[in-house]
Amino acid sequence: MPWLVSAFVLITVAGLYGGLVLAPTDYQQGDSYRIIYIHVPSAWMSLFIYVVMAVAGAIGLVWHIKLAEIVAISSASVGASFTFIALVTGSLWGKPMWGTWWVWDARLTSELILLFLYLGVIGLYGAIDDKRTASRAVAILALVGVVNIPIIHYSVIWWNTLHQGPTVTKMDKPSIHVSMLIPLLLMALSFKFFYVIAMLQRARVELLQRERNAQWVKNLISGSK
Amino acid sequence: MIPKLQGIGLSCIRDDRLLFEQLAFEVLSGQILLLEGKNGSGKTSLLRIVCGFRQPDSGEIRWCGDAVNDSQFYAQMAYVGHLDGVKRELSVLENLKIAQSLNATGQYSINEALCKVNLAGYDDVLVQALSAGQKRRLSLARLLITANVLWILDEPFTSLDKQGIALIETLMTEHCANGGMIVLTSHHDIDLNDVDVLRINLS
Amino acid sequence: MSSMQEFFAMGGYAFYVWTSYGLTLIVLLANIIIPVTQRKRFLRSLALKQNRQ
Amino acid sequence: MSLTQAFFAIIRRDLVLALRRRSEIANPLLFFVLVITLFPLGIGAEPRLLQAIAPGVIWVSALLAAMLSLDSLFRSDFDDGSLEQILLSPHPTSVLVLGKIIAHWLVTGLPLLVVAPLLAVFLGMPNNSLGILLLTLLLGTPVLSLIGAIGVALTVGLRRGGMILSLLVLPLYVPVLIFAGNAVQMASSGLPVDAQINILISILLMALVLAPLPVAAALKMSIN
Repeated sequence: MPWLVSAFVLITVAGLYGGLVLAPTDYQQGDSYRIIYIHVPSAWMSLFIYVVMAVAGAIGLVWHIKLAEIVAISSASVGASFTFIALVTGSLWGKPMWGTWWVWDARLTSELILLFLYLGVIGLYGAIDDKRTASRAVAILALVGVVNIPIIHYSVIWWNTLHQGPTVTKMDKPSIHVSMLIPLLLMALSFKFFYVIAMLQRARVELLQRERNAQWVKNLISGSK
Repeated sequence: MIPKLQGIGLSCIRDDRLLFEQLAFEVLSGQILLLEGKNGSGKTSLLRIVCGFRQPDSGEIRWCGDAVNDSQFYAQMAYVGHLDGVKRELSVLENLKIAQSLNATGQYSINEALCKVNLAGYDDVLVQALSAGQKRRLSLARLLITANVLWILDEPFTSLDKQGIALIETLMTEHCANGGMIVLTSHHDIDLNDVDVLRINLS
Repeated sequence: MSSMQEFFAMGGYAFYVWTSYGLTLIVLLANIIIPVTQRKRFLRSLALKQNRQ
Repeated sequence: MSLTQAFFAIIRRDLVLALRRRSEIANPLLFFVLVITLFPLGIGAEPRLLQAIAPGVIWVSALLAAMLSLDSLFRSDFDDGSLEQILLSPHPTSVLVLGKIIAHWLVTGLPLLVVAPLLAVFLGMPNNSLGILLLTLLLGTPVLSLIGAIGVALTVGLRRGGMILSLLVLPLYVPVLIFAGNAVQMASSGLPVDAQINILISILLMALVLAPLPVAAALKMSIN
């Protein structure tokens, strides 16, 4: 764990320094483009975590592995957070670029729907009292979601090009300079580390709540007194 | 293949409470397994584990020596639970026909089964017009019209009068004599001649 | 000093850039703090329960 | 008995039940009509405006009507124990469940097609787009039932399943809404819509094949 945290801190500092200080100012967007270093990695993470959640859910569903169930549900809130960050930063970036807080841009719209999917997972888990049953429900839902996400994504892009034309795709730069790309990749890596750390924190709570009657929990309590 | 139902190392945790642990049983053809215990002791949970509705927290159920395989196991078992599993808006006959089409055909026809549970002549009556006891008997008639070796009964005697209870006891004796087996829960102690009754007390 | 100011001004986009980074920081911190406090609180309530028994 | 017999027995059973209950058919239909009548009242009866939003309005209302009707799909079977009996059948649950979904669509989805022309007239849609509207409804509403079934199957055991159901199901309805709504819009301006229709057909086929599996798994989970 300390190892993980220090790696995370190191990479994040490097990524932020590279992104905020070293990378040159964009000639079109000025410094506002620096939001990219959190917006884009968050958007990547939001999808990545959903896939991890579905895979972990499937493993839990098929082999009844408790750890996989816990990883699946612990990922949900972290994934939802990244989705939320991608949305908000997208909007904050959009304001100076488009002059309005919200544009029905393909990526933002997909992120919004993805956020709903995450909220559905979290809501469903919360609504079912028996946590083992709830994990199965979440796994089924995540699998259904993961099959649907490409379809949803595709349909949104299709809809977007139809209604707005290609002018709004400012966010997807055709080519990106290396000095801008490296911090971006560093930040993506940093977010992955963060995901693992945060997910493990949540997983510890989940595990504790599920196994509250197990001997190891009792030992832990007696030990802490 | 000799039908055999086994539970191996079963445990069940419900709402944070350990209901049973390392429970094992074996039921053979012609035997009855009676689950006893006070309310909330896990009788119904155990039945639902046997049905495959619930995953045990450890252990497994075996049918004929193998881990339960749904379609093969379900073709040989029938379940009557707390809920009657009959539709109120359908007639007695319609309900039984559905049951028949969902399962393999049993040794009795619908008419014979209705006679056996004292519901002869009720074919066209809607279920919502039946009394609780009649509904119970209707759901038991389902056991007779479908092919099954194993009966799983959750409190089969509730809402039945003395006659109804005697009726079920006869049906159970007959079923065991024909090589069937039964797992049931009951508050009411069963007293059957010539049937080997195993007991598990869960409290 | 002026380079520092320039850095924080973000070419006139300070509000958007720093709000983005700030919000991200808050959300990410919450993802660590909430489970940690939850865990502590849960352990405390379990300990209380155990003492009562 | 054979699987086909069981499959049709389930469909027949659910149709008979729906006929005896009736309100199950009428409610979503009334809702559909009502919501659409509210739009001109809310935004004004300017014909050009109505015409422009008609495809979207009809499709969004169809989505909501489909969602509203979902609860009846498994509710009564869950409450009276029939669902347990269906799950205990030696036949594959996914096939039996598909039968239930088809019956449900016949009862709640198909009637939408019957009233849609009337509503298209209300909203002043051009005649040439009516055929496409019906076609999209014919292809799209079964998808709504199929995807919705997953949501209900997950929530049927919950006391307050309604809110969460919409959260689970509506995002998954997005592709149908986009392609169907757009097809109708294009058709009203006289443009070809083959692409949208083909996509809708493939979505329908995919949903028919894939959706029953998670529904069966979810029902098994809900029953416990």
